[in-house]
Amino acid sequence: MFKDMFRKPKYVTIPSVPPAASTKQEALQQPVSRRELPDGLWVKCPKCGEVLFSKDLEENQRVCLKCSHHLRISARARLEYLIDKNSFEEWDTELRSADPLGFPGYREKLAEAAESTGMSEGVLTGRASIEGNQTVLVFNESGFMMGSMGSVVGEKIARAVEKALELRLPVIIFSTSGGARMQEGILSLYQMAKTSAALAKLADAGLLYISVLTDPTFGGVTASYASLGDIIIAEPGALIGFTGPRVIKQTMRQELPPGAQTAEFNQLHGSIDLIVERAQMRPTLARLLRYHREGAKYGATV
Amino acid sequence: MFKDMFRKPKYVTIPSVPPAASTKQEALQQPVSRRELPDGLWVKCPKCGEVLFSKDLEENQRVCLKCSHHLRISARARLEYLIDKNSFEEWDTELRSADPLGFPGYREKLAEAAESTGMSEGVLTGRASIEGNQTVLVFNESGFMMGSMGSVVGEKIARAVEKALELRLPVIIFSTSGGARMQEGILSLYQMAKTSAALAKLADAGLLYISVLTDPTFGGVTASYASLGDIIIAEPGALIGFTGPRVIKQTMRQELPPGAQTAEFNQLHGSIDLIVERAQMRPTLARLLRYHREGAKYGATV
Amino acid sequence: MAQLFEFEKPLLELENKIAELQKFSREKQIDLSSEITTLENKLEHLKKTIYTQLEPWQKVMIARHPERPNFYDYAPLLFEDFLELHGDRCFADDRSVVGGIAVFRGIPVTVVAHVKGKDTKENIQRNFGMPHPEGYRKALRLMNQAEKFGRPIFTFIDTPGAACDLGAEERGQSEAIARCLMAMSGYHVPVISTVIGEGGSGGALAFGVGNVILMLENSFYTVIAPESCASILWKDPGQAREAATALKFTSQDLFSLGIVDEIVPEPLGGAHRNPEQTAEVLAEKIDKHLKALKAYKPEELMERRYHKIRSIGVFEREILE
Amino acid sequence: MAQLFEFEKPLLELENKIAELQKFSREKQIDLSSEITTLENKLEHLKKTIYTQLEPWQKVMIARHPERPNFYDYAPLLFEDFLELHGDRCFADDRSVVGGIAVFRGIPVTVVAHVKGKDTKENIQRNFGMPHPEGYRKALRLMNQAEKFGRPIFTFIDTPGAACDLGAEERGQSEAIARCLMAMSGYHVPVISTVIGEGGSGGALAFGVGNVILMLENSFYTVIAPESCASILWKDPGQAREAATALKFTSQDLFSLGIVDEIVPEPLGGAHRNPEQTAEVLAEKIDKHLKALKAYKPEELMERRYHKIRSIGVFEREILE
Ligand SMILES: [Zn+2]
Ligand SMILES: [Zn+2]
Repeated sequence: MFKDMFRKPKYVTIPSVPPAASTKQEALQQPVSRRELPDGLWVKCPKCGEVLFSKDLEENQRVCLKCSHHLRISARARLEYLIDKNSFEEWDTELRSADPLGFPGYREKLAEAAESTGMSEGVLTGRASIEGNQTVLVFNESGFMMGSMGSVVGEKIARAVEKALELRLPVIIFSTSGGARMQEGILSLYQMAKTSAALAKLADAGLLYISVLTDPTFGGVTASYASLGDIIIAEPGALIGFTGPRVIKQTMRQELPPGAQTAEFNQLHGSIDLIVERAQMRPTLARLLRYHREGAKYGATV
Repeated sequence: MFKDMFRKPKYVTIPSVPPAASTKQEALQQPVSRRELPDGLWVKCPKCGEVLFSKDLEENQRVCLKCSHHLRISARARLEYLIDKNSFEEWDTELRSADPLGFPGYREKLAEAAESTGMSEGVLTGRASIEGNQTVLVFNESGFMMGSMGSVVGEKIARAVEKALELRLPVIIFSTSGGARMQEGILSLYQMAKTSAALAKLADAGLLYISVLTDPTFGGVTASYASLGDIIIAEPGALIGFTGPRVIKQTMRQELPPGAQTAEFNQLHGSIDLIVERAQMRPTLARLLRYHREGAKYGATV
Repeated sequence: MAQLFEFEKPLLELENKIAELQKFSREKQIDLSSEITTLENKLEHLKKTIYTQLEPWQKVMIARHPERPNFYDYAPLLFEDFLELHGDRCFADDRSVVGGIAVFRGIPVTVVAHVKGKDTKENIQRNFGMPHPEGYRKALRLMNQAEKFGRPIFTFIDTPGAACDLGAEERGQSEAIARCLMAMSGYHVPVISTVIGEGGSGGALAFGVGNVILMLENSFYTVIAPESCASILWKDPGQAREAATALKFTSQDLFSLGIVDEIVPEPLGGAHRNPEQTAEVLAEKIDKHLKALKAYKPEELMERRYHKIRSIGVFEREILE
Repeated sequence: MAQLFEFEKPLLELENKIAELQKFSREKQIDLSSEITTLENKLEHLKKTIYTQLEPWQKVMIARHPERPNFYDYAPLLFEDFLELHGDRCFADDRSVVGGIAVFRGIPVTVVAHVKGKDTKENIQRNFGMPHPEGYRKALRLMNQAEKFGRPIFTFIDTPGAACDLGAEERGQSEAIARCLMAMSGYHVPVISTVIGEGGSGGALAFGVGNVILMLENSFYTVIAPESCASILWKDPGQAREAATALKFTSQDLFSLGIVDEIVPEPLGGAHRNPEQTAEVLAEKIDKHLKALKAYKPEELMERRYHKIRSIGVFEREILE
């Protein structure tokens, strides 16, 4: 179904996922994507090797019950864990990647990604409330071509930020990405500038932007919107950087020290405000949103 | 004469140096202070040991003819070398240090400093032109209690900056100082805040501030106005830092690497825009003033 | 019990004597209550005599007392909520400077503070409360955000001074301090600075450009450490006691000089005798000043702060004939 | 003579043949002028054929030519005056980024450029033109000053990409690049960005948020180096040539995609054949665009730049039933 879509030249029509307003409810009742539900009932922790009952793992927000390793998680599952029930209004679901360079294999990769994630692109945008605090929300989807940023990802983020400006709402972006999407060449590169420019306008308007870095966040995404938060949060152990560890190893011709490019390493080096466990993400974000609520401002209490 | 002045309780009167408008000419005809003219005709370079004919040395702006070492120089001599002839209008010559803490030996030290430098305090402020470019100028005098900053130094600088704001002129400050003046306690410390606050207003008004660091500049002066230049220039080899080398050595219990805290070291570490030899200071400053002249602005040429 | 200084020994002797009498009275079933009351009154009188007549050097000792409450001790007492934020976004997270967002009587505020360690290990982590450039830059980043979001800024000063090592010089310690001074002077939000322990030179001043400057009674705030002053002046750090007097750096001195707006009284014997009480009094003072500052518009807050700082300094004017 | 690439060899052969004939004609006093003219015409024709039909990979080779002029070569040709300024005021002076104030046709402008070295020693100094965080921060500092003083900003892009070592990661390379992007989008002065050689990924883009984006004819500007692209895509860096074609990164490609406003023609064979001529053409183009930008007020310059950047991207819209 998705494959068909990408073969058609310009405007295509698909009736099902992602949902128009009417199917929103349904989408929310599907807390985790196919990808995350293993075939069996057991999942092996990629860090400590513990074999976990998959229902327990899901209930623990995919944090290993033995070693607290934060397993990767889909955009929709994260949304679920985070927001007030049924409060999500999704935006710009109709945008689809084109293949502007005619890049070898790109349309096939898009179709595969859509198929395996059930998403139309590598980002989910919209508004929702967290403990009653309205906010604009953006989630990268690591399963969609490694969460890479092409024209659609950039456009959806820029639109979400501009919408936040219009609504005078804060913005929270959960990043996970391999970087700019090579298959759209220079167009992908300039999405870094585009998202950063939109965030500059948000900052000028005095609105809050919280960036949450999750495993892994690299390249053009780290070097644009992900690093521009008024407050930058990371999940424990998340790998975060510009250049990937393999390339650094090759260039420096030496092993990286243990723990290099983890959230903890980044915090030590001043890049990150807070490391927050997944279970604490919702209350922490709610707390920050409350601190920055217009009514909470000093001037407003006079 | 100066000693008498400092013993009087509040308002004192001295008729001579520093000059009122009428004696300006005379002051300018005295290019170097007593301190710098050695008793004999020969001066030994403190760096290379070369014995130099003092007239040659003065003609070379007190830069060693053999090793190019920049010897220390009085505020008035520096003014001479720098400005268009007779263009200096000195400001706030009537301010004198009090002894607000009743600090042991302070009044005597002030009197000695006045006596040996022929200056009323450790700073000279006013306006002048450099190659035809009007500018506000400030010079620390290292001979006056090591150029330390007490209430008068802070006040004169703040006034000069405020005057620049009023006249919409750039400001150039030549620093040389051991830091805040201990004998005025907390009042000296807050001169750092005072001068920085005045410079914040200047920056807000879009006016240029050039800071020139000369040997030595340390402590509270480096940690306030001296480090706030839009452009920061240093003389070659000048020692510049916050903490003096002796204290660092004691604390770190190790020798400093050769060249630590020199202008060159500071430039390598990103603190300094330009290292400019004394002979090139006038043309370089003129060039920078021209770049920033209101009429030279892009908008102004429309 | 808290570590005692030499000048506190007479109190200890008296306390011990009272305890002895009480024990004796209990064990032997002899009524000594009138003797004990007399001694207790005497103790109370002696305490007042000693603690209200402390000379500057004794205040230095109290301000540097290893058990003196630091910002982390006060935070839960002053604020309903405090979320620490980290990093200068450039080089490191300096542990000698702590900052974040706190809720003070319902109002979110940005706080920035020096923090010394409580033991050797923590002191090494926190460089004995002496910030590196990244500490000032973290503070600056957080204060700039307070300005952006219209939050009042509370700073808490407690440092022997700026770091004195080569790394601090290499990374532009001077510039980092100067930028704090410049930025703080321009904020449009209320800035309330409180010296809670040691206020040592430029490292302390970096957080000291407040609309209101408060000092805990036994804190001090100085252009130079008394030991260094004595070294320079008399080539003898042993004369720190004399330097402490000469430098006029106690809360009373700074109040007289017009730098400090109000002194925050401490419990007899110092803040460490009763951190809760100290925090309570401090909170009241801060609340009072914050409320008073509400009378001013953002632009006025900035201008008033400028004029406060601008007018610091004492000098004479020569009358030219 | 400049180092020659494989695809330039036929030209060399022809040039040699002409030289031989000339020598022969001179030595033997035989008139071969018509043969020589024929060959010269053929050479001219061949040059045009080769250089106007370069495939992307050949342009990469020219853009990376060791003798390709860098910013330092152009500066004296483009500007009446150039004063280099140093340092990020925080950590270091990064030599892979050069910036300062220049005078362009009477107007002071701020310039920021990547600079590669001309030999191994200089390349080590300049990290092969790959900036560390302090390079972007120096540029940001200088560009912020341009904004303050109302000076136009000219950037010159010439880098294989951002530094890829642990130090760059530790000191926040990502943040430094992102800050450049954010700040550049908000300036109220004209920003003209020119790709003069390699435009490699984020390190290049950091200086690429211009009102006008120009590219020298044989430069390229890419999201990823062709070698890395080939490695990822085909597990074979040897297929860089194919990747170079697939990535659509030549000046003509970027012009077609609407990213680049104008292509700056180079002398036949590349800028290194005649830096003076290249600079002259570039100066004319810059002058033209700078003059055109004078039509806009500061606020408009900012908004137009925003909309230029904002509108980059190609996508489809699904029509929901
Ligand atoms: Zn595990
Ligand atoms: Zn010499």
